[in-house]
Amino acid sequence: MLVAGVDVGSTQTKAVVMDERRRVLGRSLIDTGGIVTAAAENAFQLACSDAGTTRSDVAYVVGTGYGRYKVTFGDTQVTEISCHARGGQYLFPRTRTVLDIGGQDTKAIKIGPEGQVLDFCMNDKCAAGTGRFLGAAAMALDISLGELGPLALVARNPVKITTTCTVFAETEIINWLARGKKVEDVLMGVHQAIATRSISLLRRVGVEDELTFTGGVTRNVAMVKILEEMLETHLNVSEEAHYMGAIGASLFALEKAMTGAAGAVEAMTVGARLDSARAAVSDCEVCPELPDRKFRDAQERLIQIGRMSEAAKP
Amino acid sequence: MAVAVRSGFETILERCSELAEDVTYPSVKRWREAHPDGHAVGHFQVYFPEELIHAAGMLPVTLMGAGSRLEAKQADSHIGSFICSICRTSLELGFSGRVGFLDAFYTTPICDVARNLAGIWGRNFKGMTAEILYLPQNANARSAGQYLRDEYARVMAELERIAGRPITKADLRRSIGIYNENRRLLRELYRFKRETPWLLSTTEAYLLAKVGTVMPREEHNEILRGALAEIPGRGGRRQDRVRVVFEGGFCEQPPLDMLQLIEEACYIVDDDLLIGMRWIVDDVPETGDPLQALAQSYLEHSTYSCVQHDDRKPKEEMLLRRVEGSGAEAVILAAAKMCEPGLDEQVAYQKTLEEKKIPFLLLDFEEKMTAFERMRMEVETFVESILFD
Amino acid sequence: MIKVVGIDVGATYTKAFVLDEERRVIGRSMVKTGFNLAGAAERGYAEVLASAGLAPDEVDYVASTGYGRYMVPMRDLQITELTCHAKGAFFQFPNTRTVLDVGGQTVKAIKVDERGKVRSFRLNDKCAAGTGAFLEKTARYMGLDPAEIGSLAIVSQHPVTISSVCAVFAESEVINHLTSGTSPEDIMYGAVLSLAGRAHQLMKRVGMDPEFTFCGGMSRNEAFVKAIKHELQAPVNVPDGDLGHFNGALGAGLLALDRVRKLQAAGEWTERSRGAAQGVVA
Amino acid sequence: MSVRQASAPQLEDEVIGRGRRDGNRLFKEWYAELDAAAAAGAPSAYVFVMGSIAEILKAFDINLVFPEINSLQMAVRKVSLEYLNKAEDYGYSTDVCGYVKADVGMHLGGARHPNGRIPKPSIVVATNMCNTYVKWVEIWQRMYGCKVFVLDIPGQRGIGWSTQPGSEQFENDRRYVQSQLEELIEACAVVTGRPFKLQRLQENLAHVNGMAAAWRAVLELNQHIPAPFNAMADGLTYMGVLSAYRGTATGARYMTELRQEMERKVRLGIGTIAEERFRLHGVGPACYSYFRRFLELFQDWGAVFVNSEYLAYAGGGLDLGIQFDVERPLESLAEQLLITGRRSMSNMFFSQDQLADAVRDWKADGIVYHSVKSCRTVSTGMADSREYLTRIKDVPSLFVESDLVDPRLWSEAQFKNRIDAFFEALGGRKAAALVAAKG
Repeated sequence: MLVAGVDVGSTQTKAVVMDERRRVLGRSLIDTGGIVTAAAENAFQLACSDAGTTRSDVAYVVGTGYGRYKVTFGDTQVTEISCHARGGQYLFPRTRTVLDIGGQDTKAIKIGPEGQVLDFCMNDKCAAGTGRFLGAAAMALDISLGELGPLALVARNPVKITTTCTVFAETEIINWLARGKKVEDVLMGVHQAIATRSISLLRRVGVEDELTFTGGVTRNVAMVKILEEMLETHLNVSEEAHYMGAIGASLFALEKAMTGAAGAVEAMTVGARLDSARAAVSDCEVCPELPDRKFRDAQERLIQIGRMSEAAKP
Repeated sequence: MAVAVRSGFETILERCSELAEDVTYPSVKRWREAHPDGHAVGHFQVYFPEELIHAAGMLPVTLMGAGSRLEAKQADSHIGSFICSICRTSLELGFSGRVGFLDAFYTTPICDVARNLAGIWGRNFKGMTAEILYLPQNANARSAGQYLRDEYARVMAELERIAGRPITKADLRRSIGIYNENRRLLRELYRFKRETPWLLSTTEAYLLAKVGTVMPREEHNEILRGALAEIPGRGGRRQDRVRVVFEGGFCEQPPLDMLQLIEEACYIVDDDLLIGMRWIVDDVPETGDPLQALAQSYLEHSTYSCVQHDDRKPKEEMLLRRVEGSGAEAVILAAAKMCEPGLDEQVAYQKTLEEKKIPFLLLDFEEKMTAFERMRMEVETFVESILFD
Repeated sequence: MIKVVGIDVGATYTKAFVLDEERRVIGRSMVKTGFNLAGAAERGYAEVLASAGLAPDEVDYVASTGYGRYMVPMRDLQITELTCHAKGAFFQFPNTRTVLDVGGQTVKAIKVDERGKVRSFRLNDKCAAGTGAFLEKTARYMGLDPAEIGSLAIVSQHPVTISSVCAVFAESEVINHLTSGTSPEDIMYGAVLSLAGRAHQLMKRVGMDPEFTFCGGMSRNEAFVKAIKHELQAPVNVPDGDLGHFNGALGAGLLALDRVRKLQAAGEWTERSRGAAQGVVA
Repeated sequence: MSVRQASAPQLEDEVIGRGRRDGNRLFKEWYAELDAAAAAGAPSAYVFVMGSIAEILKAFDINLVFPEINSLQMAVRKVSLEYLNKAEDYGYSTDVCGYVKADVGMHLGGARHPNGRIPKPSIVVATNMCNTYVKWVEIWQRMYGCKVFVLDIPGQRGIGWSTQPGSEQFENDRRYVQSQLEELIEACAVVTGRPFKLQRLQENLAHVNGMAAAWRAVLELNQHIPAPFNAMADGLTYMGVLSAYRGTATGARYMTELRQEMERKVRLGIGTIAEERFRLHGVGPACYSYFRRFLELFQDWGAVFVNSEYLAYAGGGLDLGIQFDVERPLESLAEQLLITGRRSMSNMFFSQDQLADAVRDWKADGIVYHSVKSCRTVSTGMADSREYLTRIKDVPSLFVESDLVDPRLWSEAQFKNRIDAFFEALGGRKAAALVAAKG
């Protein structure tokens, strides 16, 4: 039996096809671009053909990432936080902390032995200090993302990047260069800024070995090195790091498909089933949106439920 | 290349800037080494009756953040993203072990953040007393004086416990005397800024004053006496610059670069930098009940700040007095990012200055800021708008 | 005949004007700034002299502005772009009381008095959501060339609301709109409107009075001009052609002329004093 | 007025839903009274939910205006942004408390509130429980030149420092507060031109006693599974009544009837949602500009807020079931102000332990920390207290940031993502616990 995970990120969409023995058979990675639903479709399609199969053979699909609700063909959705935790544990079974530096947010996740999320933290209201920061730098310096890391590593006296806004990072970079700073020193400053912010997130959940680093930025040698130096610990980095979310999603898909006592997944789909009950919330004056009638019906329904449960009592 | 001959003033100033801006607190460490059984007690901005600490033979140290010299690596994960920088870096001083030499840390209820800071401090740095000195928030209450005296007595008892020795009335009076002189010398310093700003820049005056927050006042008094003696003989001629008052409800300290870029275009003839050191505006009586005297001076003979509510001191009127008193022609109103009291006050000041047709410039700053292009442009434009005709 | 140069070293372009004492523009140049500001100034200066057919020693006074104003070796005086924009806008539209300048990185609202003197001013807060960069990001994200923004957005019928505070998060908002089938022009104009709204707030904060004059890079974006007019519910002066773009250089040139006149009036105007002046600042 | 005349359509079981029905009506009546007061120019006091001193002010028949509630109402009515913009155009920074700005915006617009006109203040009374109160009152002082009274309530000085009545330290502070109360009484007499009637004060205190006892019981009834009310949703109505009707017969009766309603719901096993899967403890207020959405994001997962710290703080400390000694009214009032006041403003010294107990007693599965930019009183130490609680007590928790009135700080995608992940994790925990239980 085959399952799939589709991770629709803000910049890239990844898909993975997996068999019941948890082996990754096919994978794909494409730019998300403007039409998210299409991106999800294509990524899934490509992963299937990469696995030498057709989508009809895929029993269950879990969508994750920012565009997870745009995976219209998916059977259910799971947040990338849970997925990265699962994925991290799958690739490095002794993982206890996961750091994911993504395109528009950075996540620090504390996980248990089965890869269950114990605690997590994400960057706040703006994209400062996320992977996008590097993109901005690359754009400002007009060099490719791939060159960033190696170049930063030769820095002698890194500058201090203080701007909080990713877009203004470009201006600050230009200012530093205008003031005659070396490109590598500016770049190192950018890397350090991101690392510092990521670590303060990690500290919120508490850094516990082993630490697994996921997301596209894992390919940046400088970032890995800086993080390891600042944290004084080794980072697990995998070739698959990019697919971590999709792998996690397919692992959930597998659980769901082989629906055992997978309580986790049970609880996960609660949301869908409860939507009907939403109206039942006894609402209040401060919330003018719920008319009295609706409220009364809701109460009546709740009273019925109450009666039933009362009757059920011995 | 010939070594430039450096004046006595420059030597003094250099020492001050080294000690005042160093977040490893070398002067405090040196003091601890010289006093193996000594104790150091830290307090947060704005005002604290250091006489109490001093009288117990302990070293008072003011914690006022660390500007851009220390990154809040650990503190950031303990504090929401909407909190001012001085609170972060002050906490970081604790987390990074830089102020491990403190036996106690006091905050006062100047704002919601400072009030909560004591709790956070106590939860994280066990073994260090973390307390709030509850300065009265109702300065106009009949019983405020009595209450404050009692509160000082309470703090004094705690300080006696830490010092392991009683504080006698004589001790207190001696300390009050030393602090009175310190305040007199600081007033002298400000007289120079007001009357001959070309002889003493605000950056210089600031460093000369700030160094007092990390050393015993006796030493500080010597430094100030030395500096004051040198100032009149300094070179420098009066230039055509705008005379401004620099008002910012400074709890969080502006970066030196900010002071300097303002001074490149203006003379700052008065300000409320380190206002806590100058909170009491004339000598505290060295007779009678010293605690009563300190309490009375805090309430009755004090300047103003956005963190104190006192119906007798409408802040905008106090600002106008500061402007007149210093013969300033314009005002630069600063406020620290995320600082509720400062930002609220800024609006009131702004409206009054508009009414009185006194030119002013609004600047938002953060102690940790390092890019000043934009601020330089704002200040230059402001000056151009006054000078260009 | 006095000739002065106003040179505006901006983040992206360096613009220069030569003015004669009749305040006539007798030469102009525009070069990319790049990283080397002094170099850009040199090139801009050389080109503007060439376009006016002048030799360096025929120039009497040079005023520099823009964020590279201190990097102009041949300047006699540097002036901030706010003062220059006010001056330039006032010169072009003498009834101007409030100037709005929207550039790639900063938005400036300037209130001027009846003599074109800066009374009060405000800059956008430190977030790109309030600047032209916000539009460029949005455009790039939809695979559009920033240059197309104006012509595209102008045809929008039902603009969407973009509420995001962060220019980067705005992207996820844009995704949602695109996937829900909103047309690019409506999204683009939505972004333009949100930017115009922020600019309007800035103007309110300087206590704006009519007439309004709109300059800076964005003043050439027809959609943005439309949005600003809509926001203000009032007519807005917009410099013709690229004058909006050269407004800073123009202002610098005009202030340079004023300066020369002042020096002449004070009887301090001699070639020597000028050389000396240059010596002082250079 | 009688609480019996119901406005909304009757339920088959008329006790159930009464709290909401009557709460709404009382709230409307209260705003109507304020509107009338504004028209008549009757004496009015601006006060705050933490330490309104209603007991004394109502003894002078002064109308109470709660600016915090006004601002909150602007948010839930989805109009806060226009008021915020007004205040920001006037000069207030984006970093200033949104409650303050929404209120300033309203006053700049002639004190017209979506719920009706708001009377101008004859006197404003603030405590120091939130330092921003003190800056806020200075704004009205400048606007209206009204009498300002800052009641200073010295907070707890340090960890493990709590003092009890009788101790010398406590008595010093009590004397200070009490003498201020006497000054407040004089001020009210001057402002209203009415004499102080001790008996009225005693009556008011007695009403608060009744209200507090019932309210405490109501809160404790929520320890049942399923919880009879949602502390974040319904709680807000109750809190409104707690503040607006503090020290009145109406308020006391309302709470007693609310208690009856909750007792009945508990007896019938009626919850607030079809299937109560998760029980949450809330720390910090909700995001009122997107209130319904905020609640739904949790309810979609079958989660109910069974308790909320906000109910304690913004409820004026009545959750402690405080009982005044009406025989020594001022002394007793000063005592209770110190006790309840410290529990709110000094919570950074002990919040983590208080929370741990609440989580245990209300059988909560986790804590939701909502840090709001506007309110630094609640938000400053939140991350730290959370860090401590997760580390030491292993209580699952979610940390989200936005604001209570500023819609610009809300991003649903961000919120949903974090909330979903939180419940996925909680679900995992529960499942694991189930498996473990099965053995």
